[in-house]
Amino acid sequence: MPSLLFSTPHLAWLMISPTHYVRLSAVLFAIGLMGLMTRRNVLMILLCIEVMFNAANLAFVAYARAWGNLDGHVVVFFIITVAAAEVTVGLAIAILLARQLKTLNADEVRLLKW
Amino acid sequence: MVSAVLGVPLLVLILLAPMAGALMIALLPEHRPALIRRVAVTAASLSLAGAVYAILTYNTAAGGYQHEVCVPWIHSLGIGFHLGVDGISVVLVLLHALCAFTGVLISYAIPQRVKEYFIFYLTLITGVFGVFLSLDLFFFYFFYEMAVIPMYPLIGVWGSDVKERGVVKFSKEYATMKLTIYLTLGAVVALVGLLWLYVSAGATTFDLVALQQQFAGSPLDPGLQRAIFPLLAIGFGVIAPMWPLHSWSPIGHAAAPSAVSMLHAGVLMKLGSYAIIRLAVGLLPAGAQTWLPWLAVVCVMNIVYGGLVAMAQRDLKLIIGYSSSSHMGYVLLGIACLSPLALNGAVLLMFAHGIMTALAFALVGHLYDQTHTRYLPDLGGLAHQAPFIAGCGVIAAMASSGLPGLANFVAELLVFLGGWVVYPVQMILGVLGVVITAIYMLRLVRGTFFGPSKPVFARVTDATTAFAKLPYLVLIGALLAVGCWPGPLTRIIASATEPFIQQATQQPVRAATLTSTTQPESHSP
Amino acid sequence: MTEAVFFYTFSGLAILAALSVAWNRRPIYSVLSLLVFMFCLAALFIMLGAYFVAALQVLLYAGAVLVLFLFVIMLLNLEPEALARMRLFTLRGVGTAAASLLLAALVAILRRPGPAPITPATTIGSVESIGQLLFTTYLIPFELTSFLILAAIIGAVTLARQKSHD
Amino acid sequence: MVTAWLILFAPLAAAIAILLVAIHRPRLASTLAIAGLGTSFAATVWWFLQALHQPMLLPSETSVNWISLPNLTIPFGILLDQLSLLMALVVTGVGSAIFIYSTGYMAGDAAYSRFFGVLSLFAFSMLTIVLSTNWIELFMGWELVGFCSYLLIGHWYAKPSAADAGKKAFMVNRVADFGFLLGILALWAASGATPAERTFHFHTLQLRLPLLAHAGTIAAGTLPVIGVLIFCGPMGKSAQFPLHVWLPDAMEGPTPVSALIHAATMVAAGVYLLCRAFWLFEGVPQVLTLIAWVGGLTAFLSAGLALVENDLKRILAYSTLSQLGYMVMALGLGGRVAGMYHLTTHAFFKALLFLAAGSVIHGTHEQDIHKLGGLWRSMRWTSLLFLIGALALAGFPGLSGFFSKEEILVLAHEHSAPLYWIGTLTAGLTAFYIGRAWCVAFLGHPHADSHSGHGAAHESPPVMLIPLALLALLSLSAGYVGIPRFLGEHAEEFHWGVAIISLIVVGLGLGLAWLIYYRRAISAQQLAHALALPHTLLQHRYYIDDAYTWYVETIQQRLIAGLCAWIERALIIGLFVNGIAWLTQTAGRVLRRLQTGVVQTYALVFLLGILALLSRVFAW
Repeated sequence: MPSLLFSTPHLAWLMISPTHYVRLSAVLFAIGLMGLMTRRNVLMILLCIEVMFNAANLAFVAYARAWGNLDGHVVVFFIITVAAAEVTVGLAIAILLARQLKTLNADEVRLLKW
Repeated sequence: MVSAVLGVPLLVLILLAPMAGALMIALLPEHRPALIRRVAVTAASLSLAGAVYAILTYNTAAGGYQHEVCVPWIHSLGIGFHLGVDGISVVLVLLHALCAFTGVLISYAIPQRVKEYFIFYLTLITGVFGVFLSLDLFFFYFFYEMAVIPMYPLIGVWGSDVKERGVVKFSKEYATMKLTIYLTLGAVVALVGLLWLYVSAGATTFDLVALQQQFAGSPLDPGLQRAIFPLLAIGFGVIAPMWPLHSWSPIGHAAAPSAVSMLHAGVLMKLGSYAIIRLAVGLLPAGAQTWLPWLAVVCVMNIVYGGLVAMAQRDLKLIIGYSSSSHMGYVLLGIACLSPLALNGAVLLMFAHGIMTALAFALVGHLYDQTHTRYLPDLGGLAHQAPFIAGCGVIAAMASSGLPGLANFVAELLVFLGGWVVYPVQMILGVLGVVITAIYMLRLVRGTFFGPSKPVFARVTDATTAFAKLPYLVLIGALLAVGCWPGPLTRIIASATEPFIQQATQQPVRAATLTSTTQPESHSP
Repeated sequence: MTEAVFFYTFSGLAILAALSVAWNRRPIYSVLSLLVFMFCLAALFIMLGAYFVAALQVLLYAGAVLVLFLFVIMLLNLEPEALARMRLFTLRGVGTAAASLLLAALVAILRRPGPAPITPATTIGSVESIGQLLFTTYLIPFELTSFLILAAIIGAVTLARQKSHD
Repeated sequence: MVTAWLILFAPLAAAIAILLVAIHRPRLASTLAIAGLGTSFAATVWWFLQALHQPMLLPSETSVNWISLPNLTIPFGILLDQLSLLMALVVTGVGSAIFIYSTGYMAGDAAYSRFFGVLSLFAFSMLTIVLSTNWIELFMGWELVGFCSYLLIGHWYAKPSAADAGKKAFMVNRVADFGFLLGILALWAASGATPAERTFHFHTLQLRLPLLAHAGTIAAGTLPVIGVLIFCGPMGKSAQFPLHVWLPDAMEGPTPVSALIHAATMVAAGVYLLCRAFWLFEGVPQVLTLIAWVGGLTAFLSAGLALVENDLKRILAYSTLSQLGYMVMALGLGGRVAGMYHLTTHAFFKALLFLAAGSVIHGTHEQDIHKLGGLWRSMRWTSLLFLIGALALAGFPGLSGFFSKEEILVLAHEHSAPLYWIGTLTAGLTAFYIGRAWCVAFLGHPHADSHSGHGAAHESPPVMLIPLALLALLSLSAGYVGIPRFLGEHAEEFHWGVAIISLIVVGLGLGLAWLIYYRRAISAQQLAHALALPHTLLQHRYYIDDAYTWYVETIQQRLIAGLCAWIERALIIGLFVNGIAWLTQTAGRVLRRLQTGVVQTYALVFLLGILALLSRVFAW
């Protein structure tokens, strides 16, 4: 797998650089995204979003490391804040859905249709 | 020459008095309609006084833009708050001030939501003043939109449906949607043209005077002018209203409350023709020379077709609405001739038609308030109950059909004289349009005022008090004054149109030969 | 060499956990997988010198957010998810394909030489240095986040409140 | 020159004063109106006497600039020459008499003040035509008299027929003025090469046009076209065939209006215009021929219509048409003096006839001649005065009408045989129909049916009779005061042959009328039966009104206007505007399918968007 994905020179994969972290974050992000696209349960969708948030965080921190400043960390701080807010509201909506529509299935929730 | 009243420059006073009135009304309590009306009248009178002062002090010998006010605003884009009047706009400012003043008086009949009504109405008034006064493209457009948008609530809330035998033909919601969509679309098309113009001129200034000077020295590429001109002409032509983009206007007039129809047909439509004169023809002379013959053809459609459709109408306001679109054809025709006389006529006709149509809508409004119908076959014999209104109605009809002694005659005559050599065929059809006008106007007067008294209308009352008569008398006075003694007004207009046409008909000259004498006028039929 | 071992361990674990989050049919398992995932990431953050972030990660995510998820899942007493029906199969397929495509694109982009030399520098994500940054350069955004959270609280309360007026 | 301005503006001042202060004070209104026109009359007389003493005083012109622009100057002024002075004298003189008469006739009318106000305005407008120095000024007066006529015909607007008649009069004149205005514009355009050179001024044009035509600046066909177009104006105003239809209907107005406007002055304005612009027509003989024939036909055809008419005022209206035809024919034959002469005498005797008819109507409230009868007994003065007018109209020797008509017939005799015979025949018809009217209405016995109506027939008050008497005096004497000589041109010689033939014809006409309608020696019914075809034709007024009604209602209103309204409704609003709206809505209906409501769809679209952006930004 790695040799297919990564074209660094031989043995370079043992020298861990921020690039590795960034690539890892890409993979994690894609996994979260696939989950987001395929899952039907609203809670699962929210969980997948969390995965994607964290993947992004990883990339930020890796780049902060690479460029030697702390701005990336601060951004992660903000992302975590946003994620917390998002989860709070998202879960509240999920509860509301379960209570009013008796379902958490995203396919059945079509209030935005037309 | 900047004249100021109590430190406020004259034009700023004219422009902002209605706005200040609107703001004051916004702060007044809703349950004091009398006070609200008084504030509105005061604001409109201030503007009127300013406009009268501006036209009285306009120096025809000097010409050009006078009473200028210029405050730079956004330097990087070249936008500035630049006001000024020349012989064309000073006349239109007076027209608007008259219509606004009388319109506010007529608005006394508005029964509900007085506060909101006057806020919108005064905003509309400010917008129209702004267009006539602005010498900066940005503000020109800004005020143009400001004049269009208040129409939407004014018609939608305070308007009335167009009915025939009690059946709704067009609802007021339909009318106001149509009007707003049309005018906004037109404005957007014009905006594209304006921005294109701005960019091709080097994107340094929105200032009209600066642009004019720049183009006088180095005109835009004629090909480019030919491309931009239709955008401006059609975009602003929508509000003029140019055939076949006119269909919003009669319905809009018909559905609007009468004071709004007065401003709408009286002044708002002139924004279009004014913008075509000032921007399209003024800045793009080469484009104008290519496209104006086509405009002349369209105008004739306006005149004859509009008149014929008016003949077939049965709703009083629709008749006047179509007649307005017919008469605006003369204005556009006067512009299309590109001759000083015809342009004089066009500007004077904007004035005359504005006053006349404001008068007509005020009268119809009075009748509608009293009889609750505008359907011609239902009406009749109203001269018995309302002789004053009937008298005014006859005068309005006569003004519309170009009776000498009233301003419209002079204006139409000037258009015919100026255009006779340029577009004889169009002029013949134009004169035919006068005959058509007489047909439907006489029919309207006959059907509304004459004939035996109808018992249904026994309770109809005339305008009896001096205050109720005031708006009609002001408008008729203006029509008569200009119609009997057109000399001063035409001289003021001519002080602007003569140099204007000279510049517009000049062939694009190279910089090297710029110093040579001005070329003779050339008419291209 | 140690770094490589740790990196591959934690990254492998993180990928597995992420996959488990995304494809586990039982929500409760997913949440627990996410917990693993969070800790792996925290470890990676420490390896990158982002101690403060790592602490936040454990405290906020593992401590607060996941607990919230657990609460909700238990509150709603969820059934395992049924298999996707055919009707939205296309959507799922296209979604997966598009996500893979995105991955491919990201990888392809990352293969290109980066915009700046990625050389490990010695920045330590200490609380003090981040605090410095937060209360100087990012003061206004930082303050604004409080509004965001306030809004989220109000929103959550409003949404989830039982309707009392009926 | 103040006096000259006084002629013009005294009536206008009166009109304004009535509008401002006297609209609710009838006595004051009529006083003001009479004072205004009286002042005007006095000023005219003053000028007339001056001119008689010092012929060099004429022509005299004064003007101010009404419009003055760099490229256009339109003056507003007063031109006094023999022609305008004579016409002004007729207008103010006859007008004054009619104003005084109206105080009696209109007494008690609800809109008494308005009547006098409009009448004053009319006098001003008419004098504007008469005294104008240029085409635009003339056109303004021309339109204004039409407007006043509209208001006065519709004075009793509650009557639908009156309101319709006013509308019709205005409309027909508008149609005619369409041509007239085009003619004026074309003439202006032909009068110079650049806008600044062009002019409306009569005198300048008179001098310049022949030069321009000679130099070839004006294209060969232009002047005849201009001539025909300008002749459209008189055709409408002087009600020549086929635009005559409005004049009989105009009799719906109060009788003084019929007398002043629709007999003596306004309808004569067309003839006056032809005289005023005679220099224009002189140069285009083909147009003159057209004018002569139009006049001749009008004279003959309307005399025919008068034969079968039963309404007293309408008989007089057809008679007016016929006499106007004479005048126009005279002008067409080149007889400027003859035309003006007849215009003057006609103004006198026709005003007299109308006012006498008005007196009858005032006394009996009836205007159908068959319901009248025996008025000779109850209204002795009126009958006598009517008789004088009738004889003058018929061309009875020694009365004014005789002289002026002879002039025209002599002229026709010299220039065109067919027109001469038409004219002579018309003279016979004239004598017959006026004889018929007089015999039926004034002789015989009061009609049985209408006892209630005019059982109380009474003579009119002196305030009405005195103006009548004055007019009668003028009708008797106008042939002897040398009007042609005042006009300063050569008049036609008296021609014994023509005179004798016309006397015979007139005698025959009067005699027949006497026989048929007084002695009843010949039955009118049998005569009508025998001449069934012409009789039907006449009774239907040659079907011209029907044709116009059909045209206006079917072609103009229903077909043309209806078609345009349909295009507006179906094509412009329906197809074009609502079509675009429909297109927009349909697009919306189709595109909203994209909104599935499934969150993940949106996420997918979002994702695809990102991919597209990436592919654009990092194009491999």
